[in-house]
Amino acid sequence: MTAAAPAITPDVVKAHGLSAEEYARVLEIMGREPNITELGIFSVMWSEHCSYKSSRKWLRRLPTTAPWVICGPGENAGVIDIGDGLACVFKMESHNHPSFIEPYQGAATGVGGILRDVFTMGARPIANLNALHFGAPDHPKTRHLVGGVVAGIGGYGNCVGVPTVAGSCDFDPGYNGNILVNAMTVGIARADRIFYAAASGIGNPVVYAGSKTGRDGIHGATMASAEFDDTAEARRPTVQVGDPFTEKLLIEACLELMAEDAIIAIQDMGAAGLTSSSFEMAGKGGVGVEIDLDRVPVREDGMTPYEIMLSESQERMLMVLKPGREDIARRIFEKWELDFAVIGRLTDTGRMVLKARGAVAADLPIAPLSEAAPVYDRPTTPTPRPAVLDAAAVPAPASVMGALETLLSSPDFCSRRWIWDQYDHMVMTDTVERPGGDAAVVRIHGTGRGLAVTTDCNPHYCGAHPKTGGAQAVAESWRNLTAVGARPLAITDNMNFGNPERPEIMGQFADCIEGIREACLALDFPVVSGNVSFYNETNGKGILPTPTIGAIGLIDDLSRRTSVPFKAAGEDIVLIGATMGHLGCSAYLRELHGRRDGAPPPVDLAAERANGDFVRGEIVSGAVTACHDLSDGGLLVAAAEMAMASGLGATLTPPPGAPALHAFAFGEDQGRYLVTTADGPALVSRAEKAGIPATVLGRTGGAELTLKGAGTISVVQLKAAFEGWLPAYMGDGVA
Amino acid sequence: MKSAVIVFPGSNCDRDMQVALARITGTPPVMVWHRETDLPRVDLIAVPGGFSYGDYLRSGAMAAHSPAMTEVRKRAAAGVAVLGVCNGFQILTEAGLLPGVLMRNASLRFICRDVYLRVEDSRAPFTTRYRTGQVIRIPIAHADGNFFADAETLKRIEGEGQVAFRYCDPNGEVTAAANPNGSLGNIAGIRNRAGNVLGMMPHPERLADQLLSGIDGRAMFEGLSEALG
Amino acid sequence: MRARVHVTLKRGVLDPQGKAIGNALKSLGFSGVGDVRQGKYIELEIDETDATRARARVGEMCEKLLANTVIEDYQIDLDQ
Amino acid sequence: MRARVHVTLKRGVLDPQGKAIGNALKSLGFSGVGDVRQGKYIELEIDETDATRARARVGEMCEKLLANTVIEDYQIDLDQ
Ligand SMILES: Nc1ncnc2c1ncn2[C@@H]1O[C@H](COP(=O)(O)OP(=O)(O)O)[C@@H](O)[C@H]1O
Ligand SMILES: [Mg+2]
Repeated sequence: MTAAAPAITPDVVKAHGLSAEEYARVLEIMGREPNITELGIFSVMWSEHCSYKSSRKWLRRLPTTAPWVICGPGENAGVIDIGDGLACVFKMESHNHPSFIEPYQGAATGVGGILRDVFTMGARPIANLNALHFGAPDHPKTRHLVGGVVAGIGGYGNCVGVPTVAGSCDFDPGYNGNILVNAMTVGIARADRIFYAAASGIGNPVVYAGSKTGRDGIHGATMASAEFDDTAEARRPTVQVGDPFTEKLLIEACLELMAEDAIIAIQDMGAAGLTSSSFEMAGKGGVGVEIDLDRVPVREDGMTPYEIMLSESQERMLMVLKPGREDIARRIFEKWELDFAVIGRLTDTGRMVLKARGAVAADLPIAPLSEAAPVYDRPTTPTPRPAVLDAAAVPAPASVMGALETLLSSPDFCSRRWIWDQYDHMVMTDTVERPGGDAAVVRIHGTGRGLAVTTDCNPHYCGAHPKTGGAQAVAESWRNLTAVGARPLAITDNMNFGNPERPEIMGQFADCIEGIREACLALDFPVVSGNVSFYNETNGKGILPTPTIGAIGLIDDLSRRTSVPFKAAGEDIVLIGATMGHLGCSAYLRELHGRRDGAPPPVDLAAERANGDFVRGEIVSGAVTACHDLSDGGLLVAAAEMAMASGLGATLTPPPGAPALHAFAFGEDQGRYLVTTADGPALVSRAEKAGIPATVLGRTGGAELTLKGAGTISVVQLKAAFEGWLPAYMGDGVA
Repeated sequence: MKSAVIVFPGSNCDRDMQVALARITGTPPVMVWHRETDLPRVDLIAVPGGFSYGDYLRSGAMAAHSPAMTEVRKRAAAGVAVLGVCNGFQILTEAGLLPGVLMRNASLRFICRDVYLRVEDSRAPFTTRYRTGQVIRIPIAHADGNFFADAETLKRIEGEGQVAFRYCDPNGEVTAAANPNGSLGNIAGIRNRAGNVLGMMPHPERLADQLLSGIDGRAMFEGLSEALG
Repeated sequence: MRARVHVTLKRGVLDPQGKAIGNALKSLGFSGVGDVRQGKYIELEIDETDATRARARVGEMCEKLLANTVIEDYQIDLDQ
Repeated sequence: MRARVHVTLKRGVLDPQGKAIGNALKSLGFSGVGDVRQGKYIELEIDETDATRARARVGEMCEKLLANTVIEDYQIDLDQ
């Protein structure tokens, strides 16, 4: 340590985000006062971000196993078996706070981080997704944030050459002070070549590769765990700059090295950089580690051990190699023009010993630090139960078709083309279904099979009734996969919430988890990875609870799938699932009446499963030509989307016994699909045999969308409304 | 037909080009790392898309100086066919193999979407399988595709029939609305004077597979295969 | 009057472009090249004759648009 | 010594970035902004003490890499 090392005063402890009790535990573990480097290490390791101290108790409730799960939560990403000796590796992660402070770099480095989680495990990334929640469109910051975040996601993903194929985006004043940027990466690896983080082999070399370490983002992990207030601006320098070019080289170099028999353990340096990566590797392997900080490649002179250990410089990897394999590794990294250094070795001491300039800069016990990490059983208060809205009590619009046009030109329902136009969604030439459908479909390279991918969450439902909202998010993602003909396999979740120290927030969290759990169990849809982002709160006001679900499904034969557009005129349109006309928490209520009240639609998981299994069967058998699931916006919005995607109209007639016209058109009952088929009555009779509600609603054809009793509107006019809002809102020129 | 694909640090359409060439011409291309100075004897050299060197400084600028490009220049001078797609086009202009430059898109945004192109002629070796005036649909994916040349150069390019493709609407009309990036004369692709070097911003290799919603790019590789044996 | 604005990355912020340029110069055979940093240079005409006011206005433009003050610094020079 | 290089678009070459900045400034409410041009600013350290030789070397870097002389001009300043 340098002579100027700061004394460990209570203020210094507090500035490191450690409570008095937590610090007492530090003293106990150390048996002495820690120095500043050691304190910094405790601080990041025990931050909410790294320790999951508020969420761990609840996350344990999630179902994480299935015969096809190769690796559930606990590693860098989840791994599932997709047959033919291949595995799909995927995870989602938030970069909310950095993206609010610096939208371009915050979002870009979010993409970079999640890509590393996936290729660290030996997978080649094949698709990126993102789930975005912005503040109200008329909030002064929103336009700038949308422009920057989208450009940042594109800027990074496009450069590394991984297609960004799907995502979600919505706007609500609840996110004015805390936008959400959740990024997901999907990769493919050989099922027998998955790489894990657990270090082993006393004496084995510990190797650093990638970019040099600079003073960026020091304390990013604690920033991500601290609530915002108006001094957030002062924390600005903690934002990092991404270097997607280096990431691309790192992907290629790591995959090349992984093909050699050289790596024992590998871990990317994400939040809390060298600290968390080295602790994780040593901790999981039950070994000690000694690192010579003088050997760490640094970008600037005079970096202290504290800075080196806490730096969040991007595009870095830590590995434990088999003895004698250093030269092969070095050759590969040098070919790719990346830094490479042997910085330490594994020991049998169970301790982490850091050396700098010949002296010991830090000496900490590994297991006690991880095992004694605080776990909180925070108090929870349940969300008050919303009253169920009687559809009859919700006013009808002046014109149902006018209301449809209003909905389609609203911020939450308009086309997202402006966004995905900025993402290279075709590179790798395996994108079979591009953005814009229920789920994107990416071919498994060199085969006739494909993965379907989607992200979903309706925060309005979650806010009104967190348990229903959590279940609905899972069910909707399952439905979106089903709608393209995929067999849903597993999910990753990204839990975005406010301050967990507030019982109402913790109540939302616990209930959302419960809903997710029930849906996962009912749908055989385990959680294999995830991420928790708390403290999405400004001046005491939390965001809507937002448990984003990222889901993966498998299509065994790409010639047997469906998509949203109507395929031909004169086909029957069949509605699958029961329609009650549920308008609580609906888009109709929000966009046309400015109301956000009522209970969300109930989620009947048994019906969800039965309906979905039936629809998938019909798709795979070839009976279905187009399919779209019904979600927010309801039936008429879904029909309009099918029409707009094809340029072909349709005529629909509400069946006998249908609810009031506006409730029939815009009700958000779950578990429903619209499908087209050559022979509607035959499909309906098969459904009846299976006990599935189904009705022929009408026929495709013409250039207008007609709902009997409500009127007619041209598809061209709908499309103009649909495509217009976002480009007009974003304007031209510099974002 | 034998072909080679040059790979730079940051190339990311190299595999796509490899797959298209292998599948359509029947012979897998040789993948050549940018540091190599010994190019295999081939009939076609493809310079693929991507972000060579991150597109830092200027798109294509750093790759244009790589050892492999020195060889490509020699081969081009000797008449070997050279195809540059997207970043490859940018590299060929930076390397002086094609005139003009590709500046930042007028919208300043990255754009990924299908566009329509009017094929300006059906000369060998690149466009023999297209008809002059044919309208094809091919995707673009770039931030720097805004073709620019000074007035004199542009006159020469136009005068000598070096324009290979122009952005157009689905009916083949070359309009401002159909110009995605601000390119002069809606130019999407050009040849050198001799006709053996072609650069284009759109990606023919991306729509050359029945499963990917279009195969208008396929004819380029079939044509090359036919013209170059 | 004409304002000339330099926008540069703050010290300590990673400059991927500068780094790549430095490497490229090296591989082109230029030896002895140390740190390379890349920034933006913006020239603009403004209809303002008073230097103090001009500086204030351009400063506001920098804060609002031209520079990303989270990671960048800016410097304004005025030509009469 | 440190070299400071300005790379700017030649007169007559359309500058989409400059134009977009001009438009954005207008839409932000800045009036009276005339022509806006954007260029690059590159700082590099070189181990050279003689100004003439330094200028020659940096000039060569500009010709070879830093500028595309089809559309760009460059200007070199040296700090001791
Ligand atoms: N909400 C969640 N549900 C399930 N697993 C989770 C959740 N949050 C985190 N995990 C798991 O906990 C582990 C640690 O997460 P994290 O620290 O975000 O990973 P990383 O260090 O790779 O960024 C991961 O395996 C992750 O999948
Ligand atoms: Mg859907």
